[in-house]
Amino acid sequence: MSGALLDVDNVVRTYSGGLLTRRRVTAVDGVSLRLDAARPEIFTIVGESGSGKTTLARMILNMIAPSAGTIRFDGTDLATIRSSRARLAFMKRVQPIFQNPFESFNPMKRLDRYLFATGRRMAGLSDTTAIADAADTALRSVGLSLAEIRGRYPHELSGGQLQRVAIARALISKPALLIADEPVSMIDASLRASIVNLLRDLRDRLSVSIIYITHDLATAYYISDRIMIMRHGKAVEAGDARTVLDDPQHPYSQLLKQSVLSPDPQHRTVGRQGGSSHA
Amino acid sequence: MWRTLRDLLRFNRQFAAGIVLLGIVAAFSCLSFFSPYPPNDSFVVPPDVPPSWAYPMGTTSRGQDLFWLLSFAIRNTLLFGMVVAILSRALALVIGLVAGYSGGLVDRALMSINDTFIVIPLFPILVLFYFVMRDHMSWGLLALMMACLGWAYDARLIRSVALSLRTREFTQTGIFSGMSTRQILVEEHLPYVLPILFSTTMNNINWSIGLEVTLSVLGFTDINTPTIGVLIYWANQHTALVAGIWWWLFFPVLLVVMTFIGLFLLAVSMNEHIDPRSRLGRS
Amino acid sequence: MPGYLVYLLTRLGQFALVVFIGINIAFIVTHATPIDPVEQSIAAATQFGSTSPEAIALMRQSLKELYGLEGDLAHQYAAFWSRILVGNFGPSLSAFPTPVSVLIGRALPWTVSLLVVSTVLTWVMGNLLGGLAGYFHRSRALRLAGILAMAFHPIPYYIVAFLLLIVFGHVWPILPISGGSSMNMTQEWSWAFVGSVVSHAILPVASLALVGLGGWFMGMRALVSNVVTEDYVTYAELGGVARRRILAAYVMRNALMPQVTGLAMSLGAIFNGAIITEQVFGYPGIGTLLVSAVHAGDYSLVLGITTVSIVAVSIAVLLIDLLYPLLDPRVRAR
Amino acid sequence: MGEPVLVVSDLRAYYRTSAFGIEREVRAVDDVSLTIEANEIYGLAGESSSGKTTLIKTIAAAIQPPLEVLGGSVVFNFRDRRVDMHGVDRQHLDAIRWKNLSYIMQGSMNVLNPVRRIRHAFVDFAFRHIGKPMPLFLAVVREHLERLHLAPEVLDAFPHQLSGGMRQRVTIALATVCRPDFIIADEPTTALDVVVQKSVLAMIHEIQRELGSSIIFVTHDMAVHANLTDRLGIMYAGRLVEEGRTADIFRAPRHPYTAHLIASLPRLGDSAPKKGLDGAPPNLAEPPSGCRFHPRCPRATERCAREAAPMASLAPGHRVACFYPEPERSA
Repeated sequence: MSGALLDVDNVVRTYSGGLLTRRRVTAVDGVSLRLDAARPEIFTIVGESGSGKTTLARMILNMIAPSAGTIRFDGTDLATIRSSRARLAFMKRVQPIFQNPFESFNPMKRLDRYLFATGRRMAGLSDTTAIADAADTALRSVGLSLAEIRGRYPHELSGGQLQRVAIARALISKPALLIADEPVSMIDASLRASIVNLLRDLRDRLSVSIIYITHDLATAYYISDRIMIMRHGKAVEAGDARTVLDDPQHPYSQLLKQSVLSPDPQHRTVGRQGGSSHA
Repeated sequence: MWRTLRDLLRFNRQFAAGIVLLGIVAAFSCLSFFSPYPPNDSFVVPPDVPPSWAYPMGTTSRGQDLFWLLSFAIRNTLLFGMVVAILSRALALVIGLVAGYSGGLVDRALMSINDTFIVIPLFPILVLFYFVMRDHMSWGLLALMMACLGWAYDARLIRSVALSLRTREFTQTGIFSGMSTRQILVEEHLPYVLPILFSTTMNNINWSIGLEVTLSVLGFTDINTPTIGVLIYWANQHTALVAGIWWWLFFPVLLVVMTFIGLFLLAVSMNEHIDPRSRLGRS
Repeated sequence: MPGYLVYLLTRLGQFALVVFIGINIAFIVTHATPIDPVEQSIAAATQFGSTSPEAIALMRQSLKELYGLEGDLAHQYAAFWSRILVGNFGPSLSAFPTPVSVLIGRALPWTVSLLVVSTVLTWVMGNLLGGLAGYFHRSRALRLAGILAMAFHPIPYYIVAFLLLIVFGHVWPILPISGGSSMNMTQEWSWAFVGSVVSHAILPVASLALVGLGGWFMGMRALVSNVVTEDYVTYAELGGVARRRILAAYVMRNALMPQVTGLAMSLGAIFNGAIITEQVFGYPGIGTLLVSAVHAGDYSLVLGITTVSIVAVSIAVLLIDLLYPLLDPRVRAR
Repeated sequence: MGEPVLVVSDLRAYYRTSAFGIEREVRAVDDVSLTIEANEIYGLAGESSSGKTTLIKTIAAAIQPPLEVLGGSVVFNFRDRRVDMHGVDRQHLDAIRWKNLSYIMQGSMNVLNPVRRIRHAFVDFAFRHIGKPMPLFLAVVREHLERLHLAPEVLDAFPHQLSGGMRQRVTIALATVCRPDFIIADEPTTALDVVVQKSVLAMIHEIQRELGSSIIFVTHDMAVHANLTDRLGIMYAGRLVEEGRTADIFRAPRHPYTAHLIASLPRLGDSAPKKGLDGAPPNLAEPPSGCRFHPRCPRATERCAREAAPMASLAPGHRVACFYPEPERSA
């Protein structure tokens, strides 16, 4: 089918135990999903630890190969990407954003080094000023500028700023798809909203599709267009985010939704009703 | 780099003490270039003279000025240690980085072989080697042999660092920034491996000098090239201790012990410095 | 497969690999040299006396057999292995016609007991003191111990043994400095003989311990200072658990596990040290035997000792590896 | 209602380090005062580096260099005794630990000794306080586990054989077996999945109600505070900036920082745009002058840059450290 940006078809990933053990762990078990090239969206994969959501993301990023099933990006089967040139061409279009912004950059190196490397190798720029311009443009689209970042080391910036730099770096090659694995879970609450808003903004302004991976249903509700709920490697429910989260059908989705704590003392989901403390 | 060294010298007493000890030893070994006598000439001075102004470290029963002879010996010993260390570092670095960065089956296979080399008692093998080579034994050959046998422990250390670096997120950032594998290994990972490499180098020099001294003392090397071990060998051959020529043993042992402790102090202080976060804390 | 069985098989596999590679190194060392070991041995064996040409020819023939230099390399390799698997290294050349296995069998108990006593003593003392030094890191006495450990540890076994020999043999002669027991005594189970064996073992054990102690001390101190920052130690301290209990069952217990692995990994080096120490003190073990075999040009004995050393050390490592699951429940019950 | 169980007055605790000749002073806790009543769950909220972890370390008298207490006091009024945590020696502290004061730490792998069975943890921590011979003591422990719906067989397990949620339930049982007056809970549900988190919170709530202990519950997760705590203190950059009944704070936060935190909370079923906050929490080695929030504060004036507002009561039981608090909203 044409028009698919990403087509994940029934992928499976198993890990074998040791050399001698027969134990096999199936991390992802027959998951399919499809993103439309014409309609940029935020597609959220929700799951708890061990649900296989991170393994799925790593397969889409072509960091690990599926044990079965195919993943096509822009019509190209990821399994056929072998040469370093093809890999670069793929990475130019699909970029990751990691969970821990403090770990995303080598603490002993300057941040701009990653921006410039991406400009040179991924965006194919050779002129120093062109690279600097591309880095600056990307940084400005996340609310920073090259002047603020040039020559700085990771420990000089806050988690929120670092995550912005990580997003800017991913944007330099003008990718069509970002894979963001728990991008806000390590970020302080006061900075979290602006990163989440930024992702939404990128989808609208730069027409980037985003696969957003999280365990947090509330932010998922806030930014997603579509959602897929995973458990034990399988997709238990998928569809329009509002529809799924407002009225989940699968028992596990229902349990997950019930477990979300409401940030409202008037409607406690745990224990006694609010405000009756000094009785 | 220079700032690190300066800070270490100023604030780390162990490092400073190690540098001072090694500095003395190194300076002394440089004196060999000004020696009035070639190292292998004997009976150029009166034998068995105790330390005096004319002969600061006395003379040997073979009529050699111990001061100048020792300067040659320590130079050869240090050189030996460095040759072994450099050769085995190359092996340890390649095997450690490859095992750590590849992971999986490659890692397991390499580490099995690696653990084997850690466990095997090397001394009998070196003795066997000497036994077969006999008069053809030279210190170059011995250095080569020891380098081939002495990389394993350090390869394991380097591998464990490389293994943890591989799973760090910044490695992935490097990959998705289009950096090549070589670039990632050299520019991203090497800075973490270098301090370990340095401290293992010191330990490895210690190890190889120790074994060389031991083999030489037993006469299991080329006994015509003066090293600290060979010096002690000849002193024992002339029963220097019983004859009361204590200086013939005292000065070589003093010098080599200074070397050992100096190198060890550098390795230990470097180990403390390895945690890169402590380095960042200062900037 | 249960976890322990997997562990067991892995360790057995590693054991087989160590023996295999070790013996191969011995083969390569003896066969990949440009020098003719037969002529080397004859030269060494005949240098101190005139030997008739017939005797030399005979010696050459038997040496060729012994070295396995008959036939092509593959044949030699197979012959090498078959001799080793049977444990037959032929007769000793220097103590002809005593078989090499008898000579080694006579020396091995001395070396094994010296090694076991010194290693156990050193390991236990080093870990105990190092553990205390890591936990009570402000104690002056333990800091001093740390400095001493640092001073002795880097010095090779030979030099330390030699220094002890000078101090207790010449400067302050209170201990026997040579042999495994007094010369004039018959080997029997009497107090006098046992006492003599013990007093003769003091200096060799001490020199092995002086070097080894520092390594375990510093290793344990570093491990403990890491373990004390672990959550379970903090938690026990916040829980008011008795200090001695925390030190023993929480801190030392957990820090000890890597030290057991460390012991297995350093047995080879400790064995080297024992060989050298024996030679310095003329202790009637494998080390002294090895050195005299080299001087006598006794190839079969040297090869036999090398092989037995590799196998013996691997067995000791295997034993420690098999004890490890007793300490670590995570291996036991996976 | 009697005396408060815990009185913290003007507490100051700094990290003082000197490495490579450079002196550093991190003002992790600066002039914090608070009281906690009997039988209440007091929530302590704040981001990373807000000083909340340091504050509870100081309350627990778990002070290790480079952390130093420079001023103020921490006084507990337990059932049977009154303890000034920084004025008594270790023996006194050991006597109250676990009997009067216990802890629940973050539910990571490492709170329980990995090489010992769970049973030993109970013996080590609680045996001396229960004062019964071993078989009877173990019977008490079993009974307590059953009350918390845990199978007594967990006593024979090693920590690695239990799931993360199970380990956390076991530590809660461990922390409550001596029926302490006061429990310090430090992010006890942070590492857990949402389904497990909810049941663990329910367990804490249930046992608190049964024992009547007081709990200081520390977490950065505002939704957890909303569901569990009676009163809430908000820390920012080493200072307490707002304190009040949880319901009041969520309904009408008065400090601009709290107001932002609560407004930006994502809620299921709500996709209205949320505003982010510029800037970053300050470096506590060089905190800003005056109010430490002023560089990021939409309501800040010159005065905020000059002087820090003291905690002041705006309503009964509701204190705020701000010169220009948010207007009160009626319920």
